[in-house]
Amino acid sequence: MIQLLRVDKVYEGGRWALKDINLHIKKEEFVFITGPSGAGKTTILKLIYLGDRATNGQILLFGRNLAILKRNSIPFLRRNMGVVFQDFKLLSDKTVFDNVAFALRILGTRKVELKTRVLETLKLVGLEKRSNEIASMLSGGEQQRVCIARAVVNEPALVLADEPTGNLDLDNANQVMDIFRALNLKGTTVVIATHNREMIEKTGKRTIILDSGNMAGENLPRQGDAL
Amino acid sequence: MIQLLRVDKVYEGGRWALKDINLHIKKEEFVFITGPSGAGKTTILKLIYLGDRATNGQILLFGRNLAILKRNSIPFLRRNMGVVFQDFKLLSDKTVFDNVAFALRILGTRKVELKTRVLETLKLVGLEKRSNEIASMLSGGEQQRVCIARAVVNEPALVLADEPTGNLDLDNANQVMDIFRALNLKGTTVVIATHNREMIEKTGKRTIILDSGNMAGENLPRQGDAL
Amino acid sequence: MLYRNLSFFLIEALKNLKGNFYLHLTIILIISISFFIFGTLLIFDTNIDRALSSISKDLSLVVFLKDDVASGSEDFLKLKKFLLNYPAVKVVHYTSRLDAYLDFKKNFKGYEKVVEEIEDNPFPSSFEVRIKENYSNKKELADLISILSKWKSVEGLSLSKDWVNHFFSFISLIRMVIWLLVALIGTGLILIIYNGIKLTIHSKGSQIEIMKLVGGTNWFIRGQFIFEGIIEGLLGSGMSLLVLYLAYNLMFQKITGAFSFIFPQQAFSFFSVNDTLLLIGSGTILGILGGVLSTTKYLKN
Amino acid sequence: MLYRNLSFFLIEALKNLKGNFYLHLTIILIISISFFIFGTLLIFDTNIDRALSSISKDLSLVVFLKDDVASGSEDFLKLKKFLLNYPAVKVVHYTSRLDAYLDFKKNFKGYEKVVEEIEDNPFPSSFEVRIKENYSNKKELADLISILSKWKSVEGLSLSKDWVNHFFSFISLIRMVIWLLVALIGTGLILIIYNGIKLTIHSKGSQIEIMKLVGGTNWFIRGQFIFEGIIEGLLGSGMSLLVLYLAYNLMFQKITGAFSFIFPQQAFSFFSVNDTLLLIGSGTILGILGGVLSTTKYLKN
Ligand SMILES: Nc1ncnc2c1ncn2[C@@H]1O[C@H](COP(=O)(O)OP(=O)(O)OP(=O)(O)O)[C@@H](O)[C@H]1O
Ligand SMILES: Nc1ncnc2c1ncn2[C@@H]1O[C@H](COP(=O)(O)OP(=O)(O)OP(=O)(O)O)[C@@H](O)[C@H]1O
Ligand SMILES: [Mg+2]
Ligand SMILES: [Mg+2]
Repeated sequence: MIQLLRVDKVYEGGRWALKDINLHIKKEEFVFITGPSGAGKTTILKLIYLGDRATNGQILLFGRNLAILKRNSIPFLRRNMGVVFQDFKLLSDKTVFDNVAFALRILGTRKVELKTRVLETLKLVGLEKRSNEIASMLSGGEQQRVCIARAVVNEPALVLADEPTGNLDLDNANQVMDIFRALNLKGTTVVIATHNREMIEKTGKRTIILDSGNMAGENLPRQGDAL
Repeated sequence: MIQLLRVDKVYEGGRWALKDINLHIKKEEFVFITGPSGAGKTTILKLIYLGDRATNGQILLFGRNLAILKRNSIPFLRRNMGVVFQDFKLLSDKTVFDNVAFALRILGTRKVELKTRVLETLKLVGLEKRSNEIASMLSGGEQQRVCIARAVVNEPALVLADEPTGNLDLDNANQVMDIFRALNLKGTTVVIATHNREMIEKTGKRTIILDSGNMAGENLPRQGDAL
Repeated sequence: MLYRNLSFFLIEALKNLKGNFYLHLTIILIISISFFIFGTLLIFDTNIDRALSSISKDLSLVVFLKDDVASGSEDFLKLKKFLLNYPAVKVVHYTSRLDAYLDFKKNFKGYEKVVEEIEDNPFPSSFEVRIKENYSNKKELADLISILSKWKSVEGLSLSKDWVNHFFSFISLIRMVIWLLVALIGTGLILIIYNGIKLTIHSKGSQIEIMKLVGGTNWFIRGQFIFEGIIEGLLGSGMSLLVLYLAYNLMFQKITGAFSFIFPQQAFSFFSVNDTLLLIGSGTILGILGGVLSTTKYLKN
Repeated sequence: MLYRNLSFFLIEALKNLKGNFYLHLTIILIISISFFIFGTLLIFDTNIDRALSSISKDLSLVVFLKDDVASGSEDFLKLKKFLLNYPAVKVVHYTSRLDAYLDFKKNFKGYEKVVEEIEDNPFPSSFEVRIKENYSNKKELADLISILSKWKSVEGLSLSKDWVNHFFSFISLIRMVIWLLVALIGTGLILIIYNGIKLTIHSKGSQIEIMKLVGGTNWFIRGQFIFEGIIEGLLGSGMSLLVLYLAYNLMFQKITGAFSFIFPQQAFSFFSVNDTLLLIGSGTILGILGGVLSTTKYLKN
């Protein structure tokens, strides 16, 4: 599904955010990426959803080489992924409903189906009663959940989530993890970047550890769990 | 130091964010406010730093009644507080240094002293080498630490921190908590809103629990600890 | 799906217009004022141009008669007949001594007293002879002047192009200033619009960014901004034409009055329907271009 | 502390200008173009106004002489002396028949052939008599006309206000259009600037918000925005004056040529130093106002 081969990322200004990263994430896998602040977690996800290009190395995604991918193929690739951004990236003057619906509208989903699915997904994150409120008026945790709803509403083949529970209490965090696990069981590949050790340990999935842009280690999934 | 008497907050649109809150935080106290997403944590802090006014009830701060405070006194009141915002609120096109220095510039601090203090504070949060980078280019956790540095750089009488470790790994989070504790020992009152139970338990301070805008309970500080 | 998208775009465009009210009001006003200035200058210039092309052909010769030539006398009739039959002559208009006196009184308000205290009427009677265009440079005209200057009832001649001449150089000065203004304002407007678009980009940049990250294609994202542009362009050009038309109607009396006094054969007119449609059309195109350009930068990568 | 703040404001203002380049370029361009339009119209209007106030006083009387009156003859000298001594007369200028013929040739380009083929010179010699201003409505003038119309060497008289009259009504039309433009553009500009400021607020809103939350006083926050405004106003008005001056110099030949042909006693001139300073001053004030207003809304609560 996702393959990183000797990937470097050097930002303008010369900061090495990633150094020689080799990584293979299989289809239907559930993977955590962890590491201290500034380790490069967000950067790895960014390279995968094509928010930026790698400085060196190859990235294969859905069997395509991102380094040579044409610009106008990007939107179609992205439609197969749902991304939860660390800073949410909600359309701040639109309603909760419109934010989540956008991911379906670009697919040309019919009005009735669109409405049903958006409301169903909002229910999953506990925001079904808030659908007509303006996104920027929600609390931090509520915004984060809208972002999660948008990422999963079209049941994508790949979900990338960056610190998806950073603003959530334990109950809400568990609920969100349940959503990801359920999707994963239905066949979605899930990659979560987080610093939350508790969550990682509880879930017991494969975990990739970064430090200052280097691969610092890897914990294999607990026995008895799926991939 | 801070007294809330029968405080309600109803947002436009009719949402009750706080209902009949009574709260007394003493000078030099260290208090956590916790509760699930949307409970009203951010709203309480907002009322204290005068980002909004209470719908009903009285709030006393530094011995002044916020309900009748004149507008042009607000800036001077705020200079005695450092606030860590849940969404950081950094000046995104300014450098890390300028962001932290702003809190000192408005006080008219001299250039040399200003520079020393800003760099010292950045060192505390582990960003002394990043002072000339543009704030928006930092990682999520790094931005959060800049925000913390700005809140404490002028050693205010009161620090309000909203989810200050939501984007930080354990080491960095501990470091930040150490900073708050050290300030507290020097006499600063600290109020932290967080959903992080682990951190609350480890610190063992007085904790106020909110739920859907109501006071849902209160844990007193562990024995042997200061206030 | 196309219909679904179009109606979505329109709705989003209207929401954007409402949400970012001042930005869009400013853009509409800029478009509108530009069109207003261009419109005024164009109306003015077209009218003057048309009037000039008619007036410049009207070379006329004034033949002053001796005081003792009465208007029905043999000599008078002979001269009139000669003038009317002369090949280069287009129209002949007679002004009697009394007419000349009254004309003078009318044209020289404030000098009535002067004239009234003059005992004899000092103004001669005259024929104003308008020359056919294609004769203005020919031998017939020279001959006519020659003959007339020797005619015994004729006291003097005057080729009445005097004020017209001054007038022409003045008008050409005015038109030069107008076109200087148009050229410079035009350049400036292109810069303003270009930068206004860059500004729009900045204000819309994060929205566009997010839509792209969620998988929107370029044209899907552009859709609503193009609709926004169209609405802005239509409103902008429409408003300017409306104001222009109202101003025109309000000032109609004064403008046409002053205008017809100078160019009696020429009515002062507003844009034709075609021109109006053209202006509104170019407003719309400007809007579409704005929408496309403003999104292009953020859609690049 | 004041000095420290001022230099901080200036530096921040410059950083803002650089950071938000297109926003500020647009604002500067809008200010600049407004000033340019106003400047052009003002220069034009002032010059015309000045010229008109001089020309309207120049009522002149043309006294045509009979063909047989030679320029040195007794009658000629007597008439000249009479005119020079007459109380209402200011200046007397003689045009011989040959001069009149040459003048005609010069003024009627394209008709030289016509004139050359005329055998006798048809143009009479004349005295142009300029009347003193304060006499233009008095009995002396009427008397003068009376006397001259009976004078035996005089063939005719003409009060040369004919073309000036047409000219006046045309100029008043032009000036009406100019002031209409100024009024409407002015209104529009106030709207644009007002909305431009609202726009600035939106783009700066979050920054202002944050500065306030960190404890900045209103005037501390305003500081840098006011400096921004001053820089914008200075650049805007300065640029427009520069362009105007360049245009003026570039077109100088043509403009002054056309202008002096119509108003021979009047030189076409640019703004005075005072006016220039006034314009730049008002640009600066506009900028300060913009800076203050644009921050006021966010500073309210
Ligand atoms: N746009 C950028 N320009 C320059 N440097 C950047 C940019 N984005 C990130 N960096 C730097 O690259 C490094 C890795 O950043 P990244 O955001 O991937 O960290 P992270 O692991 O997500 O950290 P966090 O847990 O704090 O979110 C950091 O040092 C950061 O400062
Ligand atoms: N500006 C606003 N307008 C309307 N409603 C608001 C506004 N800000 C917050 N709310 C609502 O008030 C309630 C309390 O919000 P608040 O931000 O205080 O929650 P919180 O405890 O900080 O939650 P979180 O842990 O998610 O940050 C929420 O339901 C939220 O949607
Ligand atoms: Mg990150
Ligand atoms: Mg909150």
